[in-house]
This record gives sequence, C-alpha cells and structure tokens, in this order.
Amino acid sequence: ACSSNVSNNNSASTPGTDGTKSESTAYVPTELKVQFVPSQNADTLEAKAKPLEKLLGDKLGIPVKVTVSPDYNTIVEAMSSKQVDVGFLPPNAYVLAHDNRKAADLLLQAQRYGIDDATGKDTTEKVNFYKSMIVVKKDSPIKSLADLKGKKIGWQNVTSSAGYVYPAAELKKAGVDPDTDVQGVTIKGHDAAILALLNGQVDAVAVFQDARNTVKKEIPDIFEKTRVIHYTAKIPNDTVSVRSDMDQAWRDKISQAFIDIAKDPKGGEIIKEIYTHVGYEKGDDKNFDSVREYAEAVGQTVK
Amino acid sequence: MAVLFSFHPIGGESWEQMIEFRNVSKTYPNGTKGLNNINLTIKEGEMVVIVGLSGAGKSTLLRSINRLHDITSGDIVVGGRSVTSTGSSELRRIRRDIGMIFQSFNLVKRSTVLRNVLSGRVGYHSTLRTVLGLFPKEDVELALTALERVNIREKAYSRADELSGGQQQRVSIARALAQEAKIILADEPVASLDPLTTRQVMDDLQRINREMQITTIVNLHFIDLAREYATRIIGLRAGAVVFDGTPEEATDEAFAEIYGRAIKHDELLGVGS
Amino acid sequence: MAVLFSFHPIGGESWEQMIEFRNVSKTYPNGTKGLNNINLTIKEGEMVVIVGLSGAGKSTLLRSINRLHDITSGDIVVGGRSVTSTGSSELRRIRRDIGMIFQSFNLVKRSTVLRNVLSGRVGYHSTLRTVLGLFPKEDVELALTALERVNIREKAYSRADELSGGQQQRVSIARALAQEAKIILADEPVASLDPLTTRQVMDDLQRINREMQITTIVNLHFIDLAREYATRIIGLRAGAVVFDGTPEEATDEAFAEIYGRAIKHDELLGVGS
Amino acid sequence: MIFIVVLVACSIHTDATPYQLIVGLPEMGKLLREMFPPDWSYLPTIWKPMLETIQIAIVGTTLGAILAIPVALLCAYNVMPRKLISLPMRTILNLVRTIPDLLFASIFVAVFGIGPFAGMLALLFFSFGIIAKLTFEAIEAIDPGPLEAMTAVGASRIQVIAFGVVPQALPYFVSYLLYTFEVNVRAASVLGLVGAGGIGLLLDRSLGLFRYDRASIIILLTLVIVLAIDYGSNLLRRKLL
Amino acid sequence: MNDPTLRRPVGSRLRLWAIAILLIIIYIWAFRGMQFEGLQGTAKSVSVAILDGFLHPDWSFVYIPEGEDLLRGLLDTLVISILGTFVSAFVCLPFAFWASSNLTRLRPLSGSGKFVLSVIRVFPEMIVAILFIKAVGPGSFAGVLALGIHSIGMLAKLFSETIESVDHGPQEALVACGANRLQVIFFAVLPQVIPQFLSYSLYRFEINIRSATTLGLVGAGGIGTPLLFALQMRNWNRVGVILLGIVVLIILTDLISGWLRKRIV
Ligand SMILES: Nc1ncnc2c1ncn2[C@@H]1O[C@H](COP(=O)(O)OP(=O)(O)OP(=O)(O)O)[C@@H](O)[C@H]1O
Ligand SMILES: Nc1ncnc2c1ncn2[C@@H]1O[C@H](COP(=O)(O)OP(=O)(O)OP(=O)(O)O)[C@@H](O)[C@H]1O
Ligand SMILES: [Mg+2]
Ligand SMILES: [Mg+2]
Repeated sequence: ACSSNVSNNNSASTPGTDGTKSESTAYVPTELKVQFVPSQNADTLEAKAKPLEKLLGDKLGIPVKVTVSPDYNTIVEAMSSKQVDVGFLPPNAYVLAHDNRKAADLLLQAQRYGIDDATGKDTTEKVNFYKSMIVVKKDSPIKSLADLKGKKIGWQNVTSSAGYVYPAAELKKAGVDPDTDVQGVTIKGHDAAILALLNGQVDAVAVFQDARNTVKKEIPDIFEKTRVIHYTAKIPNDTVSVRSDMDQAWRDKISQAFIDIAKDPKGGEIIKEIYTHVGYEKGDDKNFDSVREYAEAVGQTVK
Repeated sequence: MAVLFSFHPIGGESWEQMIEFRNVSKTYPNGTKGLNNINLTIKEGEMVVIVGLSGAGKSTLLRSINRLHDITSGDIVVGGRSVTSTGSSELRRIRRDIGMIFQSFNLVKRSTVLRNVLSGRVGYHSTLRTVLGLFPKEDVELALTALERVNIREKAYSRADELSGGQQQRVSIARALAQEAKIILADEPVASLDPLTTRQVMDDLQRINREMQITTIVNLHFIDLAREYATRIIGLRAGAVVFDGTPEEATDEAFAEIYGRAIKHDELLGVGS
Repeated sequence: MAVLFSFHPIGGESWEQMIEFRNVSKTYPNGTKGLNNINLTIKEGEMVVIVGLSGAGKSTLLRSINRLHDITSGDIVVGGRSVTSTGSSELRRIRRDIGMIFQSFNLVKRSTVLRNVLSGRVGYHSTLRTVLGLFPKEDVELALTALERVNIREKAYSRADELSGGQQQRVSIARALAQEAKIILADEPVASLDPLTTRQVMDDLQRINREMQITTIVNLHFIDLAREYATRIIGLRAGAVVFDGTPEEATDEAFAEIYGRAIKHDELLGVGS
Repeated sequence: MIFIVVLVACSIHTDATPYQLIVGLPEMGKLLREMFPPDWSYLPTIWKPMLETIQIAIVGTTLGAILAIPVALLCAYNVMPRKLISLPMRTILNLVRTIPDLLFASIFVAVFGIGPFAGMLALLFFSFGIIAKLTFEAIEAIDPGPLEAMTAVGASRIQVIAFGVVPQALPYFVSYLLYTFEVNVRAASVLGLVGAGGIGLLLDRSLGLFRYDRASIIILLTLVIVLAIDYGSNLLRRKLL
Repeated sequence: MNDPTLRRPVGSRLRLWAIAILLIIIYIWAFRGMQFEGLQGTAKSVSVAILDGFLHPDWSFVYIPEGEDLLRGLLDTLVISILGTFVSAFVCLPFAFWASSNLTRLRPLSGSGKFVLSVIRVFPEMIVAILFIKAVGPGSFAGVLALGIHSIGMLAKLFSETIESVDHGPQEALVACGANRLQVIFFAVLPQVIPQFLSYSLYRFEINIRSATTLGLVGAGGIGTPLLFALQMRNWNRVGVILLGIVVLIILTDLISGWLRKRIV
C-alpha cells in the first residue's frame, strides 16, 4: 500500500538532524499517514486515496499512506493517539481537535470555488469559506428568520457547522431560540433534509450551500420549488491539519507540498476532481474564532 | 379399560390383497443393502410378525410400506394402489389409513403427551382446523381413551420428555391407536415395556386385528410372542425373506434358519412355554 | 469371540459393600416421586436384576448411583465413598469405575462407532491427549474387541446414525465393556436386541460378573432372564423396594406383588421355561 | 491446509500483527478511562429517545419476524423439498440481506418521509433477513423422527409443520427473535438515518463532541436494557426448551 | 375429561394470561409510536431515479487500472471478513462454553459468561472502531479487530444457546464414564453442535462482508467506503454496481459454504 517510486532527490532526506530548533520530542515522520473526511459541501465525492498517495509521496520523498473515513471523530482520535499524521478536517472538527483534544494543529485551509447565491452554481473565484443557508418551499409564507418561530426546522446533527451550528446561532441572534422557539427535527444527510422539506414534513431546513444540487438528478426543478430565506456568515473551509507534535520543518514541507500540488496543472486537476479543492492557503487559527464563537452561542462550549 | 376402539374402514372398499411387495429392493446411499428382492402378499386381516436378527432389514421393510423410505426398485401396492408411484394427496390418504408405531418413538419431546396423540388424528381434518388446535371433542376423548388403554392417561398433560422410556413407547402406541387405521405397522412396539404392559399391548393389537379385521404387521424379537400372536410369521435375513409360514410351521429349526445358525434350546428367549 | 476382557480392579482396594443406599428419595422437579426411601446394600460381585413396571423408577435408581441424577435426600455410598457429597475429581474417578449402558443408547449420532466406543476410555487419560484423539493403540484394540464381542466390528467406521436400533444398542454396550469398570449399570441393555444377541450380551455380562467379580446391576423386563442370570432380584414399585431376594425366592407370587396384581400365568412373558 | 494458507495470505494482506495490538493497548485504555465517570446528568435526556427506539424496535422486529416465518419454512429443504420453490426463496432472502441499511434508509425516507414509520420499515427488513435465514437453518437441523411420524399418519405438509416442525423450531425462533430485537435496540443508528431520532443519534452526537462520558451513560442504559432482554429471553427459552 | 387432575394447573394458566395481557399492552404502546403519514410527494421521482440507477450500473467502476475499484474493494472486504470471522469463531468458543448453562451446575458461572457477552455486544460499533484505531491506526487490521470483537459477542451468544439445546444423552454417557468437563465437551457436545457452529460462523462471515459501515469507519478500505460515499452523493449508478458486486460475492460464499457444510455435517 505504499507509493512505489520514492525518488530521493529531496534535500530533506536526512530528517531529524536538520530540525535544529525542534524540541527533543518533535515527531519526524518516516512514513506519512494521511486521513481525510471529505467535506460535506463537496458536490462530487470520491473515496479515493491512491492519487493523493502518489502526488504527496513524489513531493515529500517518503512513503505516504492515505485512508478515507466518513466520520471525523475517528480521524481526530487517530491523530491524538499518533496513528495519523495529517488529517483533512472540517472546521468544527478542527476546532474540537485543536482546543479540546490537543490533537491537531492547523497547517492549511482548502480553497474552493465560491457559489453564486442566485443560481447555486460555482463561480470562478477561489475562496476559503463556504456558507450555510436556510431553505423553505417556494410558496411558504416564511420570509425571514423571525418567521420561523413555532415552525418545524430540519437540522443536521448538532456537530455540523452548516447543518446546525451556524444557522442555529444566527437564529438565536435574530431572537428565535433554536431550542425552544422552533420544533427541531434531526435529519441525517443534507439530501434527505431537502427531500423532507419538499414533502412538507418540515417547514424549513438548514443545509450547506447549495445542497439542492445533490437531488437535482431526481428532482430537476428543485431550484424552482424552493427558496432560500437566509445565508449565514462565512464558514471556514476544511483544513489540512497535522498532529500536534509534528516537527516544524516537516510542517513546512508538507504545507509546501500541498500548495505545489494544487498549482501543478495535473495535480490540480486531480485534487479538484476528487476533493473539489482548487488550492490551499496557509491556515490561520484566527479564522476559526468565528467557529468557536458560534459553537459557544449554541451551547457547545469547548472545554 | 373396557373401552373398545371402533375402527371404521373408510370408504368401504374392500382390499383383498392388502399389501403386495413386487421385487422390492432397497439400497441405502452408503451402499448397505436394506432389502433384497422381496416378494410378499399380505391379505386383509392378517397378523404378521416379522422376525430376524438385528440389522436384518425389519425396520426397512416396514417403513417402505408407507413410503417413509423410497425403495430402489420394485413396486409396493397397498389396497390396490401403488405407493411407489402415487400422487401426494393420494399418498396422504393411504398413509392416514396406516398407523405406525416407531422403534424410537418419534415423539415431539417438547409437546404434551395429549398433543402427540392427537397428532395421529390430523389426517381426518382440514389443515386449518388442526393447525389451530381445534380438534373435535370426540377426538380428544379418543386420544384420552387410547392413553388409558396403555395406562398413562394421567400423563396426558405432561411433556413427552418427562416420561420414562416405556411410557414414551406407550404414547407412540396410543398415537397409532387413536389414528383408527386399516393397517397397523408396529416396529418393536414392546421393546421397552414391562411384561404386563407388553401383554396388554399385544392383546390390544390382536383384538383390533381380529375384531376389526385390521391388517397388522409387527416386528418382534420374542419368538414366543411371535408364535402366540401371529397368524403368519415372516423371517428376514440380510434383507431377504428366508421364512414365511404359519406359527405351527415356525419350528425351532425354522428359527435356526432365520437366525443363521442352529440355536440351542436355552438360547431361544422364553421358547419353552 | 474368544477374547476375554481383562478387567483390572484399579487401586486394588477391596470394596466389600460395593453400593449402599441409605434412605434415598428422589422427587423430580415436576413433583413426580422417582424413588421413595430406598435402603439397599449391594455387595461386590453380585449380579442384581431390577424389575418393575414401566415408570417404577428403575432408571432413576440406576442413574442415582453414579449421580447422573442428584437425589433429594439420603445418601449413596459407592466403594466406601459417598457419591452425594464427594468432590468433582473424586466423583470422576468413581464414575470411571462404573460402566453404564443406557436405555436410549446415548450415542453421539454424528461420530463414528469407534469414536463412540473410545469415548468410554477418556477417564483413563489426560484431557489433552484424549481431546487430540491420541488414544494408545491398546485402547483402540480394546474398543475393536468390544465391538467384536457384540458382533458389529465391521461397522466400526460407520457413523452411529447409520445403524439399526439394535446395532446402536450394541455400540453402547461395547462402550461400557471397553471402559473396564468395577461396576456395570445396565438400563435395559437388551430391549431392542434379537434373542441371539440378547443371550450373548447377557452371557457376557454374566461372565464379566463372575470372572472378574464385577458388580453388575441390570434393569430388565424379562422375568425368565432375570431368574436365569441374577444372583439377586430387586423389585421396584412406585419408587419403593417391594421385593429383594434370590431368584429362587422370586416366585410367581412375588412377581405378582411387584407388578401390583396377580398375574395370570400366560401374562408372564416367557415365565414358563 | 488450504485454510491455513488462506489465513496466512489474509494476514499478510491486512498487515495484521498481534504486536501492534499489544503496543496500542494503552491507547485504548486512555479512551476507556475517559468514559468514566459517566455523565449521569445526561440520563434524563436519553430516556425518551431510548423508549422511542424500543418502540420502533418492537414493531419492526415483530413484523419482520412474522414475515420471516413463511419464508423460512419455504427455504428449508426438509420442509419444502422442491428446489423449484426453495431456491428462488433463498435467492430473494440473499438479496434482501445484501441491501445495506443506508440504502433502505434512502428509499424509505423518499417514499414514506422521515420519522418512526420509515425507521420501523428499515428495522423490519433487517430483522426479516436475519430471522428468516437463521430460522430456516435451524429448521433444517431438527430431529426428523417426529416429521416421519407425522408423515406416516397422513398429515398434509402444513400439518407436518404445525405438529412436527413448530414445536421443535420454536425455541430457536424465539431466541433469534429476541436476539434480533436486541440488535435493533443497540444498533439503532439506522433510525437516525431516517430522521426517526432514537438513541443512535444521541450517541453520534456525544461522539461528535467527544463527550465520552455521555457515550458511556448511553452504553450503560443500553446494557441495562439488553440485560433485561437477555433475562426475558432466557426465561422464555427455558419454558420452551 | 372431568377429572380435574387432567387439566392444566390453574396457576400456570393464570400466569399465561398475565403474560399475554402484558404483551398486548406493550404492543399497543409500541404501535402507537408509529404514525403512518402516507406516501410522500417525492416518492415517485426518487424511486424512479434509484431504480434507474440500479438498472444502469456504473460498469466503469468494476475495474480501474489505478486501483480503488469494485474488484479490489471486494477483495479487501473479503480478506478482512475471512480473518475477522475466523479469529472470532475460535476466540468465541471458550466464551460460548462459559456462558452455556447446561454444562455446569453453577448458575452464576454461566450467568457471568452471559453478562460478559452482553457487555461485548453492547459496545457500539463506532466506539469499538475508535478504540482499535487508537491502538493500531486506521486500516485493515483495525477492521479485522473491530469486526472480530462484534463477531465474538454475537457468535458466542448463538453458540452457547446451541449448546444449551443439544441432546443431553451423550453428555450423560460421557459423564458416566468419568470424563471431565473438557472431555465431555469434546466427545459429546462438539460433534453435535459443529453443524450449527459452522452455520452461524458462515452467517457471521456474510454479515462481515456486508458491514460496509464499520469498515468504512475504520478507514479499512474495502468496498464500504465507496458505497457510503456513493449513497451520500445519491450516485445510484455507482450504488447499483457496488450492490451487484456484493450480491455476487455473497451468493458465491453461500454456494461455497453450502458445499462446505454438506461435507462436514
Ligand atoms: N425428567 C423427568 N422429569 C419428571 N419426571 C420424570 C423424569 N424422568 C422420569 N420421570 C418420572 O419418574 C418415574 C420413574 O421413571 P423411570 O425412568 O425411573 O422409570 P423406569 O422404571 O425406568 O421405567 P421404564 O421401564 O419405562 O424405563 C416415572 O413416573 C417418570 O414419568
Ligand atoms: N440411514 C441408513 N443409512 C445406511 N444404512 C442404514 C440406514 N438405516 C439402516 N441401515 C442399515 O440397513 C440394515 C437394515 O437396517 P434395519 O434398521 O432395517 O434393521 P432392523 O432389522 O430393523 O434391525 P434392529 O432389530 O436392530 O432394529 C442395517 O445393516 C443397517 O445398518
Ligand atoms: Mg429396527
Ligand atoms: Mg427406564
């Protein structure tokens, strides 16, 4: 399962000695274990590990092993027990992993094409955020957040940034308590949420922008049948994080490798196709303060 | 004890040649030859006792009559109808008229004694009715009478696996009695019974046979019982008929032939009566 | 056929009063009284035959000797050691010295005949060894000899469920023979055997009993067999001892007492010999 | 022999070494420690979803079991010797068992909407698959003697089943039914998938927020219920055996 | 018939009624929890889309030169299942005998065995998965272990119930020979229960093949991950071909296991 041709032309082939400032405990990888959970706002999901293994392995000069998980909890736990070195974590997972489990540090943030509010289609602008939205049926009397009082709302799991944390926090700001003023129903899957809305089982749903695309094959006129009443603030895109004891030199090296891959025409195509990433930029933990703030607003205080 | 069983020959047709074996052979899948070219005609009302060494094929012969075993070649005709080539509902009708007492009882251990006996009646009623357990009252009484006949009426509501070996044997006899058949096949019906019950059971079989003209075929190991009760004795050896005659003809020499070697007098169990 | 079994009384201690029942009662969980205050002393070398109606408690009595059943009250002492209060490894040793032949054979149907017989030897070897199937050659030969004794050596490698009823009975006898015990308990060992094999088995039991001083207790339904082979006859009725004496003392009147009512001469199976 | 070769090949393929496991044991211990003490204050919150789960599981399991009875009988060779019927039945059974609960969830949500009804249907199909399969194999293993006796008295096939098969197979059936019920109660995450709530959702939530102390109280409550089912199951089986 | 001793005892009949009434109450309560809301508006279009996807499986996924295709996924799954099942089938044996109440007179002993098994079974797959990921890292090995643990819980329970329902006679015969507990198990119990054991193990093997979710969770590769993602993305053509693959695999194992059983039983 290891990448085969490791062309050892890389200068850093003698790890451990060059990291002069590294504390004695810093971890120097001889094999890089990467795991990712595809983020929910991607519209093509492929559980593919191999292409990334090869791209990264070529750049880093050490074997790379990539696995996929549908659940971020397992990635964070694996990182905290040093079984995984690099993880693609969604924003809230990163915050929990960083603040709560002390398991991961931010390296990069993924860039995606923005989404046009009007059409729900991709723009050509590379952005490091996405949004969540609250959707109702076209003919619904609900026009604003305040109208949601007493209504039935379909949430995602409470750990979902787009499906609960952000929209619920903004609902609260608008004076509607998400716990008591509305009737919440937990729906697993943004696609199922849209269907539940169409079927009238809920009055509104909170989904990522623009989840309606996922059911477009089955219900081609989904955009005509529904209406967005609210877009939330920007939610940071998913991260590339490393385990917290990673050697600094290797952090830089890994960051650079990802950035290079995205810039390389062939590499760029692959990561776009598989992860819908169009680029990476240096991550800044401050970007995630909004995530913390929103989580706190809905009562998910980070210990 | 005084209750008499009323066996109604159903349909009223008279079967002169009750059971006929025509060149019947049976080979078990593992190659053992159970029956070897048997030709027999058993008439209505006969009381046939089959004797033979252990493993001679007695059970196999009995079971092929109601086609619990398929035979390998030949044909068996019961009441004018071939059991080897009949359709399934016809076969069921034939089987209903044949009561069977098994060597290993074949009771449903987990069911009550009464239910085991009642199960002998299912051939007479619609499937739905029996499945719902709606046996007519007469059937229940018939079953209880049959149990009384074999002296275990008080165990009617016990589970079959709470009975002693002989008691289980008696339940299986009661099941066959309750069936009111035209033919009774009994595979060592008295093997685990005490002498008293043995007598009772054999007397019962004989009375049924005589009074109702029920054809009865019994596998037995007791030569004296065979001589006393049979109207005809058939000796089997290695799957073949080696003796066929009246009890009078079944001399000690004849038994010596059946058992494959001369038998000293004191070896014949209870022969001296 | 000429092979003689060599039974080695293990340990060499002499048990004068082989088996002792002291006020033994047994009530089944469903309330049936199996044994009712039994007091008995059976000496080394006796050949005891227990008779009684079906359901009288014969099997229950036998099974309580090696504690296959726990008794409700009283005490049973075998070879000076109480089986009711002994530790488990001690109890295993006692059991190894008691061979048992079951009314319902109790064979492992899916195993071969030979393995069934060999299982009688497990008490003599270490767990590991037997579990791996590493029986010494002598054991295998002993097992084959035992099978020959009961005339089914040729079935040694057949599966037990391919045998006829009588053949299965013989396998279970062979298992007890191969065990080389000091006491043999036989629960209707000849119930499904033909007269020839019956004689052979009873002769075997007798020879073993006489030559090796193996105490033997047999449940039987045949009065003539009981009279012929027993050195002592015990009659049970409703769980209590109602007769205990020599075969000479076991007159027809005595049997009438055991079976609960006077028995007409022709009801006693084979009694007239 | 072939078996050992296959096993070794499999071990190599998966890089399975006991050494790794032993070295990693302390890490497992760390997580288990985090589960204590359980967050007792969470108990009132999980009470209701647990009851809901049980409710849905009862209905789903029962209906699935009822559906399984005829199918199991039709699949068993000793009851239904004609392969023309038993083979297609087995194939259908295989197909039903293959479909993952996720797919059931997608279909039922689309057709019946989110809620307990869709959840019940998902459990129904799942239970049906397990019970039918296990029961038909148990039926094939019963003592043929009583079947023979029933055949000999001229019983129809259904009568043979009622008097010969049912009494013998019933303890197994009940045991599988209760076992499936237990599986449904504790593995009720599928209920979350169809928006039927249930305890699985709360477990997901606790794990998502790394609240292992809450997960442990959920496990404890489930354990209590599973033990209760176990107790009932043993009681029933002892009655039937 | 009028003899009162012949009827079922009144006490047991009363108990029967009490149980029946209790059951009815439970069922009424349970059924009241289900509200049937009728067919939904999206029923038709979604069903049609799913069906259409199944009718046009994504054949291109069967084999992809770079890997991570259907065939390799199935192979991974198969290998993990074989290992997980095999290991657990052996490990669970002592547990099964421990938990069987007919092999010991001591009720607490078998009770404790049953309790341990319940605890094993009650651990959610998700947590078991996390535990093993923490120990050995994500991948096939964690998959084997996670499947193995769950298999032990289930198999040992089913095995022990089989043991409890075997014919008691042969055990008695062995006990009467002075065999110790282990010898009784090997000579009298095992030969009787092996067919059932085999049957359960094969069934568990089949479950393991299907447990896409667990394997997906532990990042074990196998066919589970692509299936999960295809379902999430409502890519029915892909789902169709994966299911087809699983069906074929299961039918194949069914055939092989049927053949195996016939040879051993
Ligand atoms: N497991 C059991 N549970 C309840 N009652 C039982 C059980 N086993 C035997 N009995 C009852 O105990 C009494 C004595 O049974 P036992 O088996 O000792 O009789 P037996 O003398 O051996 O009869 P047989 O000659 O028919 O074998 C019988 O009434 C029987 O019904
Ligand atoms: N299912 C079977 N498979 C293979 N061989 C069998 C089977 N059943 C019986 N046999 C063999 O067929 C022969 C005849 O068996 P059968 O049961 O008819 O004997 P039997 O005369 O009834 O003997 P017993 O008096 O001991 O009951 C025996 O050698 C036996 O081993
Ligand atoms: Mg026979
Ligand atoms: Mg008895």
